[in-house]
Amino acid sequence: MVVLPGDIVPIPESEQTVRVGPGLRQDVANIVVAKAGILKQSVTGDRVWVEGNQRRYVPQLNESVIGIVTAKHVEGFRVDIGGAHPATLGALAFEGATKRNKPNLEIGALVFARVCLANKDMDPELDCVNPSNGKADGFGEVKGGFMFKCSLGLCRSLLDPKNPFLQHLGAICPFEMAVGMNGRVWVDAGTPKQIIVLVKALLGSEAVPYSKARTYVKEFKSDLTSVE
Amino acid sequence: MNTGEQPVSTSERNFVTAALREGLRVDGRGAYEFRDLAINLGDGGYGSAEVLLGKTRVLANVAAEVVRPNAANATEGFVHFNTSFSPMASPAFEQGRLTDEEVLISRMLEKALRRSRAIDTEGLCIIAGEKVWSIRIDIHVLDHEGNILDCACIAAIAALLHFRRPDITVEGDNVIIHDMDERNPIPLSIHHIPICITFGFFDNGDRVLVDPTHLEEQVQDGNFIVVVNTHRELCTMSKAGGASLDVARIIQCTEVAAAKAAEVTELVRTALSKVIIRISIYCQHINQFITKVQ
Amino acid sequence: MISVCERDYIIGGVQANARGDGRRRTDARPLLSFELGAVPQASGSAKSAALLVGVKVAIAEVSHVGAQADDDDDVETMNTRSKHLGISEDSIRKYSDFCSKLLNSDAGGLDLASLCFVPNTTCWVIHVDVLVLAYTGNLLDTMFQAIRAALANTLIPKVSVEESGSGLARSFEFDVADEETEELKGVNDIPAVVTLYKIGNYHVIDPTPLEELCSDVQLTVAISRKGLPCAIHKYGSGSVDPSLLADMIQDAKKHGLASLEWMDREIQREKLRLSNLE
Amino acid sequence: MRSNGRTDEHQLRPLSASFGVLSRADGSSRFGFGTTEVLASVFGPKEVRIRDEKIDSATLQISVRPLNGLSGPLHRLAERQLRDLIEAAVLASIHPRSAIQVTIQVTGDDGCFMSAAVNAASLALLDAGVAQRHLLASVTLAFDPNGTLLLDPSLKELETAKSVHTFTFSNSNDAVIAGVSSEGVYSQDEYKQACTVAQQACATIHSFYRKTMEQKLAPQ
Amino acid sequence: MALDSKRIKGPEKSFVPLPLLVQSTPTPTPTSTKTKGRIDGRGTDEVRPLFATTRLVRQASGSAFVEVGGVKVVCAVYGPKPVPASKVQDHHSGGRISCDVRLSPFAALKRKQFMKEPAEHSLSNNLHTALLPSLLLAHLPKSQIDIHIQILQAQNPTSIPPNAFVSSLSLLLAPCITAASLALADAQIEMMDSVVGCNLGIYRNPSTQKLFWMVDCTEEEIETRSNGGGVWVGNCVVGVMPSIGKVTGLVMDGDIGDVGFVMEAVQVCVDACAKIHEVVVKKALIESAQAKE
Amino acid sequence: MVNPDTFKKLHPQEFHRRFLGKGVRPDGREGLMIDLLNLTLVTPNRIHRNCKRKCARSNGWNTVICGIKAEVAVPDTNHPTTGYLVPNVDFPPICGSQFKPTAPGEFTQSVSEMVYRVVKGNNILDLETLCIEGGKAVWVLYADIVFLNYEGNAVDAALLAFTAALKDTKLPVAVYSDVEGTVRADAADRSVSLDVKRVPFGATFGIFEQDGGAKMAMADPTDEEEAVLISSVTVVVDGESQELMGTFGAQVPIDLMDQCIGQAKKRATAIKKL
Amino acid sequence: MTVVTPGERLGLAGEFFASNGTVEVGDHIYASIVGTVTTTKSTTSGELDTIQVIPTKKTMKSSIPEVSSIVTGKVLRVNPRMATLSIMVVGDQPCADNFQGIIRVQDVRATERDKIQIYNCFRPGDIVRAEVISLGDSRSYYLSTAKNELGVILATSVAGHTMIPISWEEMVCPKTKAVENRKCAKPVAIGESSTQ
Repeated sequence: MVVLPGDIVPIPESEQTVRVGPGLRQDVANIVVAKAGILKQSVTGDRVWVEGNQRRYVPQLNESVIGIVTAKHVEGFRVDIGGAHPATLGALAFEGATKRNKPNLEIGALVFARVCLANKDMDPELDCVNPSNGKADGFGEVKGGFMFKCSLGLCRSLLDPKNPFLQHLGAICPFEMAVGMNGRVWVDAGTPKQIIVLVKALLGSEAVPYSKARTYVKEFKSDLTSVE
Repeated sequence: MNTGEQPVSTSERNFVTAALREGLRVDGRGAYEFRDLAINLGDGGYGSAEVLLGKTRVLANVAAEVVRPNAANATEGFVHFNTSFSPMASPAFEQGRLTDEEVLISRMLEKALRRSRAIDTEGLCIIAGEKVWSIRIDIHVLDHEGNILDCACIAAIAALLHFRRPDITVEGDNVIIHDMDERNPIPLSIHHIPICITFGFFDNGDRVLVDPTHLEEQVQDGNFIVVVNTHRELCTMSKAGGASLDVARIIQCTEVAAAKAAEVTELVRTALSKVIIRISIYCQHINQFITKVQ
Repeated sequence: MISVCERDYIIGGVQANARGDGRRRTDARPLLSFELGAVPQASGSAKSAALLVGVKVAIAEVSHVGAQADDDDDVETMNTRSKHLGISEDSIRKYSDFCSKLLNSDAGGLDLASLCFVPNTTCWVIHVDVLVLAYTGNLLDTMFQAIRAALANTLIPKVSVEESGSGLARSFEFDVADEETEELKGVNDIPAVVTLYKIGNYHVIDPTPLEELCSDVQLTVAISRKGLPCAIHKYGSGSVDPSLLADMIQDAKKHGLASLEWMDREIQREKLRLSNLE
Repeated sequence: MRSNGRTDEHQLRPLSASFGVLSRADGSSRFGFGTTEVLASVFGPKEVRIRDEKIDSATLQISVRPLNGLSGPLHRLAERQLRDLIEAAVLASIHPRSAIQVTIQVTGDDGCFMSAAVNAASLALLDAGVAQRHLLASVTLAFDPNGTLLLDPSLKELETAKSVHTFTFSNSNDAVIAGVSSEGVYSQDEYKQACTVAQQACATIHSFYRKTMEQKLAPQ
Repeated sequence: MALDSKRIKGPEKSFVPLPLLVQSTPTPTPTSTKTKGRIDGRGTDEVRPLFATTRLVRQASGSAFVEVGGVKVVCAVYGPKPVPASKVQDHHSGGRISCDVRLSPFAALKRKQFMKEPAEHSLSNNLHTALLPSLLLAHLPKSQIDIHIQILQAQNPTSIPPNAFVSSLSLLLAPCITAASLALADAQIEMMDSVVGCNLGIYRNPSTQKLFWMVDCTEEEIETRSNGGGVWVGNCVVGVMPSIGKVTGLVMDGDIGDVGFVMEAVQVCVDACAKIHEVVVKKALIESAQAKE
Repeated sequence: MVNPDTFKKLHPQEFHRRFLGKGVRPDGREGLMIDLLNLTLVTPNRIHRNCKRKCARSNGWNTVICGIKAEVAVPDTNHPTTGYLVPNVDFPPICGSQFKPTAPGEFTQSVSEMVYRVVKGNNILDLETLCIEGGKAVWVLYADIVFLNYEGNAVDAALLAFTAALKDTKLPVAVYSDVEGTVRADAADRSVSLDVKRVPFGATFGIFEQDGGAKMAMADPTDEEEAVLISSVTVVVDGESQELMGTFGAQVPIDLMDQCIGQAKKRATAIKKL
Repeated sequence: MTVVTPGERLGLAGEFFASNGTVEVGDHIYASIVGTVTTTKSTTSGELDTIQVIPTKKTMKSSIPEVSSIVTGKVLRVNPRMATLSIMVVGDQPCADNFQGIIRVQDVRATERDKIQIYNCFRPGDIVRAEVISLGDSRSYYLSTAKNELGVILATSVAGHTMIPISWEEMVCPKTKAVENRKCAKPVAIGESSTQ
C-alpha cells in the first residue's frame, strides 16, 4: 500500500510489541508515516516500515559504505561517504595496524569500510576491521575498477541475496563488486568495455522487475563477451 | 575543499582515461558524439526554452520592455544577458558566490551571443533618443551534468528565435503597445545563429572528445571552445590553459565543430518550426475572430 | 609589533634628541626624487622609490541637487597595496580620507569649479590611485608629495558641449578632443603635508616604521605656499595638551615650506626632461 | 467563461506534477497549475556553514528564483513564508548540524506561482526522502471587481482583482491554516469564504498527490 | 546597482526641486549683521542650547540622544562582546572599539542613497580617534565595544544642502563625539574622562582681511558663508576631555591663519567644551543615574 | 543562585512555557487581550520636530522613525501620470546587536515587502495626485522607516510609523517649466497635504504551542517571545473602513484566526482614537 | 549620596588607594564610571584608605569572562580533542553576546585523563558549568570542568527529555529509562536551576 507523510498507520495486531521501522514515527498513540513509499510488514507482524527510495545517505551503525579519502591526519583519515558530515577513519582501524605501521591511503583513494559510530550529534566514524576478530573481512582500500553512484534503493537490491541480475550477469562474465549502502557501487572486470557495459546493465536493472531479469540481461550478452 | 562538489576518486579518474585509450567513454558514446538533445519551447510563454543535453538542463527566458535609450547611442536598443547558476544544478553553486567556472561560462556566453552581434540592436529602436526596446535574456542553469556552456548557448538561441514582442504603433511622441492577441506579435531580427561546441582533452591532448560529461570535465586536462554558425563562420574560440595542443588538432576540432553546429542548428530549427506552425495557426484563428467582430 | 625594550630605547633616544639613524627630532630624511609620466596610459603619474601614483580623469554625472548644484568634482584617492607591507587597513583608509578631503576643500589648491563643463550635471572626476612599493614610515607625507607630483603631471582633454532633448530627461552631447589637452588649474597651490609624531613628551618628523609604533599621537598639518596651516588633523590613540600644539605647528611650517620648494624644483626638472623627450 | 477557457469560477487549472526531474539534486519535482510551472529541488541533509549551523536541528536554506529579472524583496518574503511552512512540515530535529537546501525556480508564471512553489517544494522534499510530519497543498484565490471569488486566477484575472488570498493546508489537519497571505481590501466574510473554498481545493490537490505517487510506485 | 535589488525600487533618478527663482541665492538678512554680529544674535563665544539625554535604545548596553540646532543624533553602545574573528590580532592587549556613523536616508535635504557616503567614513574615523584616548580598554581583554551612531537629522530641512565634507564634519562631528561619550558612560564603560566636542567657524573680515572666530556655528552660518560681516574661510572641530583638559580630537580645515590664531581657536573650543560638560553632559548622566530604571 | 535572567537566557523555551502555562506573559500582559496602554503613538516633544518627519513609538519599546522625502522624477514611460510611493524598512545596527552593518538580509527585505504590499495596490493614497506634469515630472515619496530600537513585532511598528508620517506629510506647490526642464518649488511653504484614503494598522499575534499542543495567541509579541513562538499572524485593518488590508500567518487554527481578526479590528479603532 | 561622573576629581593619588571605578591620572584620582563614591578606612594602620565608585546601574548590561570566573554555556560541537562551548552566563550575569570557549579533553576531569572520550562527557546542546582557566587562544577561552561542582547541569536525552543524573558520569532519561554518559556537575546544581 502506498503511504504519504502524515498518514496514520493502523497498528498491526501482534503478541510481541510492535517495532516501528524506517519511514515511520510514533506520535503519542499513533504510528505516523514520515516518508513516502510502500508500507511493509514483517511476516510475524511485529515490524512495520515504509520502503521508499532516496539518494542522500544518512549513516547507520554497522552499514558498509564506500568512501573517498579527502584528507590525511596523524590520527587517521577524513573520508567522504556522501552524508551530511565527513567521516573519520582511524589510522589504527585496519587489520594489523599498529602505531608503528599505519596503512598509507592516498587522497582520492577508495575505501570499503564499516560505520562504527553513527550519532546525530557527532561526525560518523568508520573502521576497516571486524572488532570481534580483528580481521579485515574484505574491508579496506579498493584499487582499480570503477565506482559509480546510484540510488540507495538500487544498493539495497544489489545486496539482496536473491537478486537475479547479478547471477545472470556473473554467468556471462565474471566480475568483482563492492556495494556501499551510501549509494556507491564499485565494479571491476576483465576489460574497460566490460566494466562500462556492466555499469550500464546494473543501473538499468533498477527499473526492471526480477521476473524480467533473464531477458533483460540477454541484451548485454554480446557486448560483454565480444573481445576487441 | 569547500566546493560542495563531491570529490573524484582516483579509480574514477584512472578508469575514464584508461577507457578513452581504448576509444570508449564511460557512458558508451563515441568521441565526437553529442548526448541526446531535447529542446522544449514555449512552456513559459513566448521566448522561453528549456534545453536538455543528456541530463544537463538549462532554461532560457527572454523578456522585453520599453525604456529610454542612452544619450550616447540614441538609436540602439538594449540587450542584457544574465546567466544564473541555480543551487539546484549542483552543490558547487552557492547562493551569491560565483565560482571561477561560473564566471568563465557567463563570459563565454556573452562573447558567443552578444559580441558576435547575433541580435540586431538598431532594430530595437522605437523613437530615436526617446524610446527603445530593452531585451533581457535570463539563462538559468538547472542541472549540471557537464558541458553547461553548449547547452546554455543552445537554450539562449532557441529562446531568442522563439521570442515574440508585442506589436506597436507610434503616434508622435507616444507609443501604443498592442495586446498580444489583438495584433500578431513580432519576432526579433536575428542575424545568424552562433552555436557553441566544447571539446575536452585527455592524455595531454592526445585524446579529444565533444560534449564532456561532468565526470569527464573533472578529469580532463583542458578544453577548447569553438563558437561557429551554419555559414561556417567562426565567432569565438577559447583555449584557456590546460594541456597544449598542436595546430592540426585545432583545425580538426574547428572542422568537427562546424559540422556539429550544423546538426545542432538543424535540431533547433525543427524544434522551432513545430511551435511556430502552432503559433501561426493560432494567430490566423485570432485574426479571423477579429475580422468577424468588425 | 614592537618589544618593550625597543620601545623604551626609542622613547629614550627621542628624549635625548638622538634618533636611531643619527637624526635629531626635527630632521627629515633626504626626500626621494620623482619620475613623472612613468605610467603612459594614465592621465598623469609619478613614481618614486617608495610609491607609484597614477591619475585617471573620467567624465561623470554629478547628482543635480537643487539651487546650489554642487559644481565641484571629487578627487578620490584609493590606495591599493601589496600585502606584506606592514600597513593596517584602517590607516590606509584614514590617509585616503585625508587626501581626498584636503584636495576637495577650498584649501586644496585645485580649481575644482573649472572641471565642471555641463552646469549641474557633468564634470571631470579625477581618480588618484596610490600603490605603495616600499614602506619606510611617514607614509602620508610622502604619499601626498607623490600625489602632488602626479597631479602636476596630469593633462585633461578639452571638451565641447551641445544640448539636446527636453524636460528632466534633457541630455547633453559633448565630444572630447583627445589631442587637445590642458593642465589642471591650481596644481601649484596644492599645499604640502607634514605629520608630526608625538613620542613620549616630544615630537619627531619623518619617523621610521619602528618609531611610528611608539607614537601615540600624530598631528598631520597641511602647509600652504603662504606658510600658513590650512588643515590640521589629529590621529592616534593618545591625547595632547593644547600647549604642545604650538611648536608642533611651527615645525610643521618649517618643513612644509622646505618640501614645497624642493617639490617645485623636482617637478621643474622632470617637466624639462619630458619636454626634451618630445 | 473565464479568460483562460475555464467554465467555473471555483475551477482549478489542469494540475501537473512530476518527481525526480533533476539528476544532481537529492530530490526534485515540478508542479504546475496550467502554464504556471515551478521546479523545486532539495539537497540534504548536507554539510552546513558553521555560521548558520544549528545544534538542535537542520538549517533550512531556501531560495526562490524568478523566471526573469533580478530577485528582490518579493522573493525574500516568499522565502520567509516558505520557510515558516516547511519548518513546520519537516522533522528537522533528527538531522542537527546539517542543512536542507530547497531551491525554487519559476519556469512559467501565469499567476499563483507562490502556491505552485509551496506544492513543488513539498513534493521535492517527498522525493528526497526527507522525513516530514505532513504534506502541504496551497492554492490562490482572488475576488474580482464585482466580488466573485475566483479559484486559481490567471495573471489577467489578478491584474483586476480586488483582493488576493493564498492559503496552504496540510494533509494531516485541515482545521489549522498551515499558511495564509492575503493582499488587497476585503471584508472578514470574504476572507472566510475564501478560506473555506481553499480548504476544499487543497483537499483536491492532496488527493492528486496520492494519485501521482501511486502511479510512480506502481511498477514495483 | 546590486544594492537596489535588495530594496523596494523607486525611479532610477530623482531630484530635489529647485527653489523658486525669486530667492534662489539666499542672502543673510540685514538684521543678522546687527546684534552682537551673529545671525541668531549669539555672542561669538556663546554655544547654542544643547539637549542631551540617555537610555533611548533599550537594547543597547548604553545609549544617548543629542540635539543641537537642526542636528539630531542617536548613539548606542553595544558590548563588551567578543572580538570578531576577522579583527583578532593580539588578544592579550586590551579591547578595541569600532565606530560606525550613519546618516539616515532622510537626514539631509537630498535623500541619501543606501551605499555609505565618504562623509560617513570620515566621521567614523574622526570619532574613533576622538574617543580612543578617553577609554580604559586595558580592562577589557579580548573584547570589543561597538559604537553605532544614527544621524536622524543633519540640518534644518529648510536650509540649503551642505557641501558634503566640510559641513558634515564641522556640524556633525562635535555632536557625535558628545553623544558617543555619553552613551559609553551610560554603558558603564570605564573611562578617564568623558569627551565633549565643539566646532568653531573661522571668518575673514573682507575690509580688514583680519581673521576672527565664532564658536559653535550653525549650518546657516557656514553655508551662507558670511557672518557678522565676515566671510567663512575655515572651520575647526575639537574633542576635549574637560576635567583633564586634554585634546583627544582635532580637525581644522580651510584658511585657519597663523599658529597664534590656531592656538587661540583651540583654546576657545576647550573652554566651550568644559562649559557644555558642566551644564549638559554631567547633568544628563546624573539625571539618568538618579532615575530608577 | 540562578536568577530569572540567567534562567531565561539558558532555557528560553522553558522560561516562557512556565509563564504562559499560567496564561500570563513575562511582562505581565495577558494572551490574546491587547493592552492598549502598551501602545502609544508619540509625536515626541523634543525628538524629530520636522514637518516631514514623525516618530512612532509603538508596542512597548520599539522606537521607529519614518522619514518621508518628496523628490521629483520622470514618470514611468508606461504610466506617465502616476507618482511613486517607495517604502523601505531599515534595521541599522544601532537597533539591536543581532543586526549587522551589511546589506539588508531576508528579514529586513521581507518586512519591507510586507509593508510595500499593504501600501501598494490598496491605493492608500491616489498616486495620480502626485503628478506634476504628465509624462515629464511626478513626485516621488520615499518613506524610509528606520528602527532605532527593535524589540519584536516589526511590521506593526513599521506600519504605525509609516501611516503617522504619511498623514502629516505636506508637499510644496511644484511648478514645472518646460523651458529649462526643471521643477521648482518653495521649500519653505508646504501647503498641499496628501489625501490619505486608508490608514492601515497592523496587529500581530504570536502563536505559542503549549505542552498539550494547544495553540494560544499573544498580541504584539516581544523579540524574546518571538524566539519561542512556532509562528505568528499579522492582520492589517483599515482604520477608516474597518476593512481588512492584509493577513499574513502560518500554523494557526481557523477559529483562532477569526479571533485574531476580531481583536485586530478592536485595536484599529483604539489606535485611531489616539 | 552624591553621584559622580567620569572625569570627576576624587582626590590626590597620595591620599587613597584607588579601587574599582576610579583611575589615577597624573597625581589625581578621577572617577571612571557613573556612580556613588565610597571610601573604606584601612584596617591596618599606615595603609591608605580605599576609594571606589559603586555603579548606579545595578549591573553592566554585559559582563565578560575572566580567569577563574565560573561560566555557564551550551555545548556547540564535540570532537575527539575538545568540546566547544558557547558561554552564555558569567557568574550569574547573562552576556549580551556569547563568548566562545573550549574544554580540551585533558581539562574535562581531574582523574584518568587519558581514558576520557569527549562524547561520553558532553553532547551538543548540553548546558555546562565550567571554570575559565586561561584567556586561551585568539578565538576562544580555555575552560575546565575538573571539579565536582562543574560539568553538565542540564541535558536532554536522545528521546528529548530532561535527564536526571544518577552518578558523576551517568544520567538517565526519566521516560525511556535509557542511561547516557555525561560528566555531570554535583546534582545540587540541577535542583537549583529547576526550582524556578
